[in-house]
Amino acid sequence: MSVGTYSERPAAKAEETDGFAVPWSRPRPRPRRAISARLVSAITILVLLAAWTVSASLQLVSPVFLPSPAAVWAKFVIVARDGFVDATLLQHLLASLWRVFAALIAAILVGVPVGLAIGISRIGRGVFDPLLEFLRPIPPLAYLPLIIIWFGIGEPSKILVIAIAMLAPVALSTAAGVRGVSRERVDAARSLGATRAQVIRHVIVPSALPSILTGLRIALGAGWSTLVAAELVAATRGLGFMIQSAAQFLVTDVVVMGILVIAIIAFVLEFVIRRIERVLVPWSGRE
Amino acid sequence: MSVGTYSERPAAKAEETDGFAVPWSRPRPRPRRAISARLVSAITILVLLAAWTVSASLQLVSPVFLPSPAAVWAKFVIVARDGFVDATLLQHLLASLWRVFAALIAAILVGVPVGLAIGISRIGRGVFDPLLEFLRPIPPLAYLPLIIIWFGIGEPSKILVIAIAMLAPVALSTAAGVRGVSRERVDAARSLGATRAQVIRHVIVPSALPSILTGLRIALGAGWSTLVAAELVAATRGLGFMIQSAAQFLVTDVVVMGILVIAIIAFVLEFVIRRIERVLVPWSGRE
Amino acid sequence: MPHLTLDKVSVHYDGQPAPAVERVSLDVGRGDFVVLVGRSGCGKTSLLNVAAGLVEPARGLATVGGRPITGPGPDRAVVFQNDALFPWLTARENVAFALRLRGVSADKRARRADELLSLVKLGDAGDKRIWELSGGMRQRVGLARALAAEPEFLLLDEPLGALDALTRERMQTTLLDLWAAAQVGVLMVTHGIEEALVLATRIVVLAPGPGHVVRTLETHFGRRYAAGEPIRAIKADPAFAAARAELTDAIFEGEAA
Amino acid sequence: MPHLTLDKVSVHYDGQPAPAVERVSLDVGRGDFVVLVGRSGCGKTSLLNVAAGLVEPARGLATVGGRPITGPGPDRAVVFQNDALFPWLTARENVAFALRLRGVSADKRARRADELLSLVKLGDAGDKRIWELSGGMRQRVGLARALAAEPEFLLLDEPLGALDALTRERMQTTLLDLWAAAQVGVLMVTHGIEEALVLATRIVVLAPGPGHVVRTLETHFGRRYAAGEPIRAIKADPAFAAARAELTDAIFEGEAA
Amino acid sequence: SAEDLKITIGYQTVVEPSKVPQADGAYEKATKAAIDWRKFDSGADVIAAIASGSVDIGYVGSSPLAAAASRELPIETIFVVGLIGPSEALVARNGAGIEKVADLAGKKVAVPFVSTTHYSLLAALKHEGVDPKSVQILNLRPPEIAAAFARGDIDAAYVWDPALGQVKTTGKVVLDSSQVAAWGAPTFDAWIVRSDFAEKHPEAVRDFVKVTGEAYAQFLARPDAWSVSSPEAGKIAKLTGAKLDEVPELLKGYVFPPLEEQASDKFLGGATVKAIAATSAFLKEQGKVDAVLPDYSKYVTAKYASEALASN
Ligand SMILES: Nc1ncnc2c1ncn2[C@@H]1O[C@H](COP(=O)(O)OP(=O)(O)OP(=O)(O)O)[C@@H](O)[C@H]1O
Ligand SMILES: Nc1ncnc2c1ncn2[C@@H]1O[C@H](COP(=O)(O)OP(=O)(O)OP(=O)(O)O)[C@@H](O)[C@H]1O
Ligand SMILES: [Mg+2]
Ligand SMILES: [Mg+2]
Repeated sequence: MSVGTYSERPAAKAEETDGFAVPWSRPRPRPRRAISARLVSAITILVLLAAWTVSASLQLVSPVFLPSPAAVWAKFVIVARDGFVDATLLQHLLASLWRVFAALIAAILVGVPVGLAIGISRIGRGVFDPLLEFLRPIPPLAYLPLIIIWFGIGEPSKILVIAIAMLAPVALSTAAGVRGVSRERVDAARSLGATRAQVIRHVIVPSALPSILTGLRIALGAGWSTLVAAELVAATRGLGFMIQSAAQFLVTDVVVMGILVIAIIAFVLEFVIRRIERVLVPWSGRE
Repeated sequence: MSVGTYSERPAAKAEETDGFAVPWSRPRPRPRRAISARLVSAITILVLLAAWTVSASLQLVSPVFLPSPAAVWAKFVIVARDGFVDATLLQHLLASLWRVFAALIAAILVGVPVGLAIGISRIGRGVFDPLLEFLRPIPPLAYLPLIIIWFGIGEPSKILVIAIAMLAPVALSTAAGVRGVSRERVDAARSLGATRAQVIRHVIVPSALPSILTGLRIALGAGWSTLVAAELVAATRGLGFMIQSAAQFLVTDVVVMGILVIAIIAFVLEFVIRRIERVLVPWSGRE
Repeated sequence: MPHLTLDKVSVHYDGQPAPAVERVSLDVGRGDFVVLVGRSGCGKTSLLNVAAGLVEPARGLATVGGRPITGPGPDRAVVFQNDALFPWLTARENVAFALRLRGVSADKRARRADELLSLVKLGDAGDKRIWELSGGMRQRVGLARALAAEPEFLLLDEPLGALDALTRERMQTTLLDLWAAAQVGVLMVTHGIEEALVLATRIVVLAPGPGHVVRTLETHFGRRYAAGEPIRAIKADPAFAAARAELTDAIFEGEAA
Repeated sequence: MPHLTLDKVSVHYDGQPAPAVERVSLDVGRGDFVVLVGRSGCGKTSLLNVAAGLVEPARGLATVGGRPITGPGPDRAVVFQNDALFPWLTARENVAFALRLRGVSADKRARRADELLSLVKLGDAGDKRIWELSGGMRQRVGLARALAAEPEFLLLDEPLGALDALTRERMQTTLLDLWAAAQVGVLMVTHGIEEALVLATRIVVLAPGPGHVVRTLETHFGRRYAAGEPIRAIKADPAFAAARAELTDAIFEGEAA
Repeated sequence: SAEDLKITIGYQTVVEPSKVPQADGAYEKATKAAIDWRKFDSGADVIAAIASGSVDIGYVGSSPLAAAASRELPIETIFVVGLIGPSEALVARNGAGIEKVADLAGKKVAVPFVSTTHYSLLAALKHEGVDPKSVQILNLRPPEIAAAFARGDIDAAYVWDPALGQVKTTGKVVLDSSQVAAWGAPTFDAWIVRSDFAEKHPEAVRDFVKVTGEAYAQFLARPDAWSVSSPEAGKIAKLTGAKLDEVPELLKGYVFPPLEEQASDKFLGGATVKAIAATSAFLKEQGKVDAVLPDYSKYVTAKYASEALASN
């Protein structure tokens, strides 16, 4: 998507014309001169990698705690090929991906309606607000034994732990999106004959969509960061399980490798969601 | 705040006139007949308590795993008076509150500017996006050793763990708020002579405020739920520490009591933030 | 035939010291074209919102077909002063909105929407996004969207305000044609004195502080047009000039020019 | 004295098949009052946005004081077609916005804002929130906000569109007074033919498809008012009627009535 | 029938000989059951899983075992994995000025709370007459102990391998668990079974004990043969995630009792009950459990060990 602003042109008053990255429709731009965000990101990542390499080779911290990039890469190759704690990297990855996605779907299926209910109806707010407020601050490490007791040690327990972490961001963002819906648009729809359900479906949901998508992004991050806790429960596979097992034996290169794999996967998912965002809510910021 | 809609009147077509809880200015209402959200919440909580009492007294699960409300209350009194793991409930509570608040302030001081930078400038997005995306999915249980190596076992480490969990919601919500800023308002401000900094301060920040506040609410939840992980770091006090110690010895009544205390505190904070929200962003949904 | 009536309606906004509108009565039958005129801020939009069911009167009663108005309904389609178009839909989809709500097939409703868009002279803008439309184009899309609902009453808040003289005149004839053909009741707010005269069967003049009715004029120029007389000829009629003077006086009554 | 000039400016929106405006040249000096008229969607707002620095021309050059326009600036205050007021501020704070940016003390800027609000006949609405204002009131707050910036050029997009006849006439005289006193250059879009004649020193008529200039009229009625002649007398002048006919023809040229 | 029996076993990644039959599938073969192996990280979670009925046989340390028994959960101890010996030790940082337990007063000592080392540390302090309140005891998990030790944030730590090996590089051993056991406070790990499962499938439990005992016997016969290059060490490393070259050393950290001794009064036949009672009493003293039972014999059974021995 090409966005043209005056910022790309030599400017008399630089501070006022630096331009906003907020996308909006403007006439065809001159060819870009400003550096792209992606380039800056690439540079940032390279700088981080370099800093890591240098501090690892200077042995500022013992390699037991901060292995070198080379060591981590070597471990990556080994684990990808031969596995660690009885499963290959791909198997760990797939196990975790499936849990995170199952939890995401559960969180969407529950969180979006709950958020809508909280935002729309007084009774919905009355019922779900306390439940949500009760659920969301509880540390997963605190309720793990209870989860095991009530839901056993199978996949449902692990997915549940992740889904609980995801629920609040999804529901709260949805509710916030509903609160931000333009009153006039709701009125317009009602005067065009929309029933309550149709107002929700045709006005409130699309209006709240940008906010819901932000909630999903926050939720995915929260989900990944609960992975280790979830896979403390009798897992046999999974990135969190792998990291935890490695940490117990101070196999730090596997820990770091696992962290990087999670970060990269999260990165890719984030990228996908942003694409979706751009396709689904092209009007964001243009109203 | 009194909100009057037709929903409070006997309606011919019930489904269309159930009314929306979204607040907006309407003429003086007739006296309320609809039940208030707060009443519904009270009922919900009572129903939950009743369900808990019943299932505890039926001994569906062993009291070791689901203690009765009475047992939990008794424990509450004992721990409040005599303490558990060498500190009273109040001491645990204060230790945790201070950590969560210090982390919240840190997350605001870092997250809001970072979110603004991501939303506003291409370079900001390039630099902070990968950092944030890298940081937010990492499970705290995985990076605890690194935190200790770099920051020791004092309070800073614990606060850092909580703050990292809070950073992403704050920054992402801020960035989303910036993306939603009305282009026309930014243009208006610039044509009135606002410099880039003034546009940010006088237009972008107030426009993004509802979104930022939602981010804070999500962040507080995330912070509390990281408490146990944070207090694994050589804590001698704190609700998370208390819960963790109790869980290890199957002192479930203390675990449940701790969870409830966290939930109640989070409840109160949530209530305060909503008050702040109402004062700070009365225009939400009215534009 | 259903009537839309406001009976001694007062509007008082929360937190305001004085009411915005006091004891205003109105009656719009099907086949009536009632125009509200008056100074900026005198309560025209407020009254329209009462009729729409969006604002609850502090005192007085609003009814449609004898039943109290309890909220917005498809029998009364509203065109808002700020077009409240849906940015997630194209212009065509905006117009087709009411049809979609009724479950009309995609095909049929696209056809009907295109018809309505042509009617408001936007036949080729169907695929545009809302932010790609000019101010006047948005207003017309808003009008077409309300027409698609085929309501019994049309509530219009300055629907032609952002249009140039020519387009406006065309829209006026379009409105009259529709009104004559469909026998809807129209309640419209406008600032154009000529526009009021050409369109209305009845003109209600409001004065501010708090808004109240100062004058009601019955006119017939619109009916004459509907009966086939060309609009230019009507405007040239000396009776038109007289009505114009009378209306101007009523609006500006007690005001220094 | 700085001039605002558009030199053979074309505007082409991303993703649109045809340009919205093609090769339009304009020149606004300080002391000029240039009015753009033309059919809905013919590119008036687009041109104003080019002058404001909000839209970059695909071809051609826009300059102010000889330097290319690279973005919005306090030398050119804009009143938007949709009032872009700030809902987190009261009406008074909205008006005082430009002064706040310059660090004027709270006290002083409140006083100045109240003066400007009285000027647009909203002396008592200073404490109101934006959503408590009627459509016409918002427009006037937007105008006052632009005036507070004391710009060299005022860019106005239908600033009086939502006003009733009387308020509108008063606003016209206010605008003329301001323009005469401050010697600003004004570029304004309007749909009122009389309004254009009363206000303008020069009227530029645009035609659609893509937007281009079909006629430029120099007028002097505004200067006569500024020199002291009463506005009613000017409107009664036969020269005014002739100019009116000429302008109407220019706008409707080649169109069936 | 035994053919479609399903057993869920909760194990921990401790380096001990029974990991080899686990890796080989020997348990499945012996019990003719489908076994679902689940990894756990703490004894508390194992106990919770057993109590909920989702795990049948589990591996726990003596502290959580005592806590569970004191809370009268329906479990039975069926096999003592081993008395903890040099594999858990108190290490003082070089330069911290700690030579003996009495020097700990006023120092920072880290242990994973609720673990066997926590118990051992407190028992040692008690034995040496050091007031625990005078020592700053900090709760850290083993990887974090290694990190804090490297930084110099703590003066001593009571921990197990491999964190123990790591801290030994910059510190020296003050005390290990065999000494504490000699002072009358033994710590051990054990296999436990859910009572109703044991009642329904006694042969399965017996076979489990038997296979475990055989593995121990094999190791005890030639402990040095389980070297870095041996297939046994490889299997253990693969299953637990331990570093291969550390496995032989880790295996030396326990005193593994052979099957012949399990049923004797040195273990299930007597001493184990006493150890659980002592641990419980100690936990009560620490305020970690509410009450101590008069008799713990119900939570220990030598029956399966005897039967396994008899069926040889
Ligand atoms: N939501 C509101 N809250 C408080 N006051 C309001 C609200 N809406 C309108 N008002 C006040 O009520 C009065 C009438 O407003 P209304 O919008 O009905 O005027 P109007 O006749 O439509 O004006 P215009 O022609 O300028 O659109 C105004 O003084 C306005 O300030
Ligand atoms: N952001 C945009 N993206 C794409 N097309 C646009 C955009 N803005 C305007 N247009 C198109 O450009 C043309 C001119 O629009 P403009 O807003 O300049 O018209 P206008 O003369 O101001 O009309 P009006 O009097 O109705 O406000 C229209 O056809 C419109 O559809
Ligand atoms: Mg109005
Ligand atoms: Mg326009």
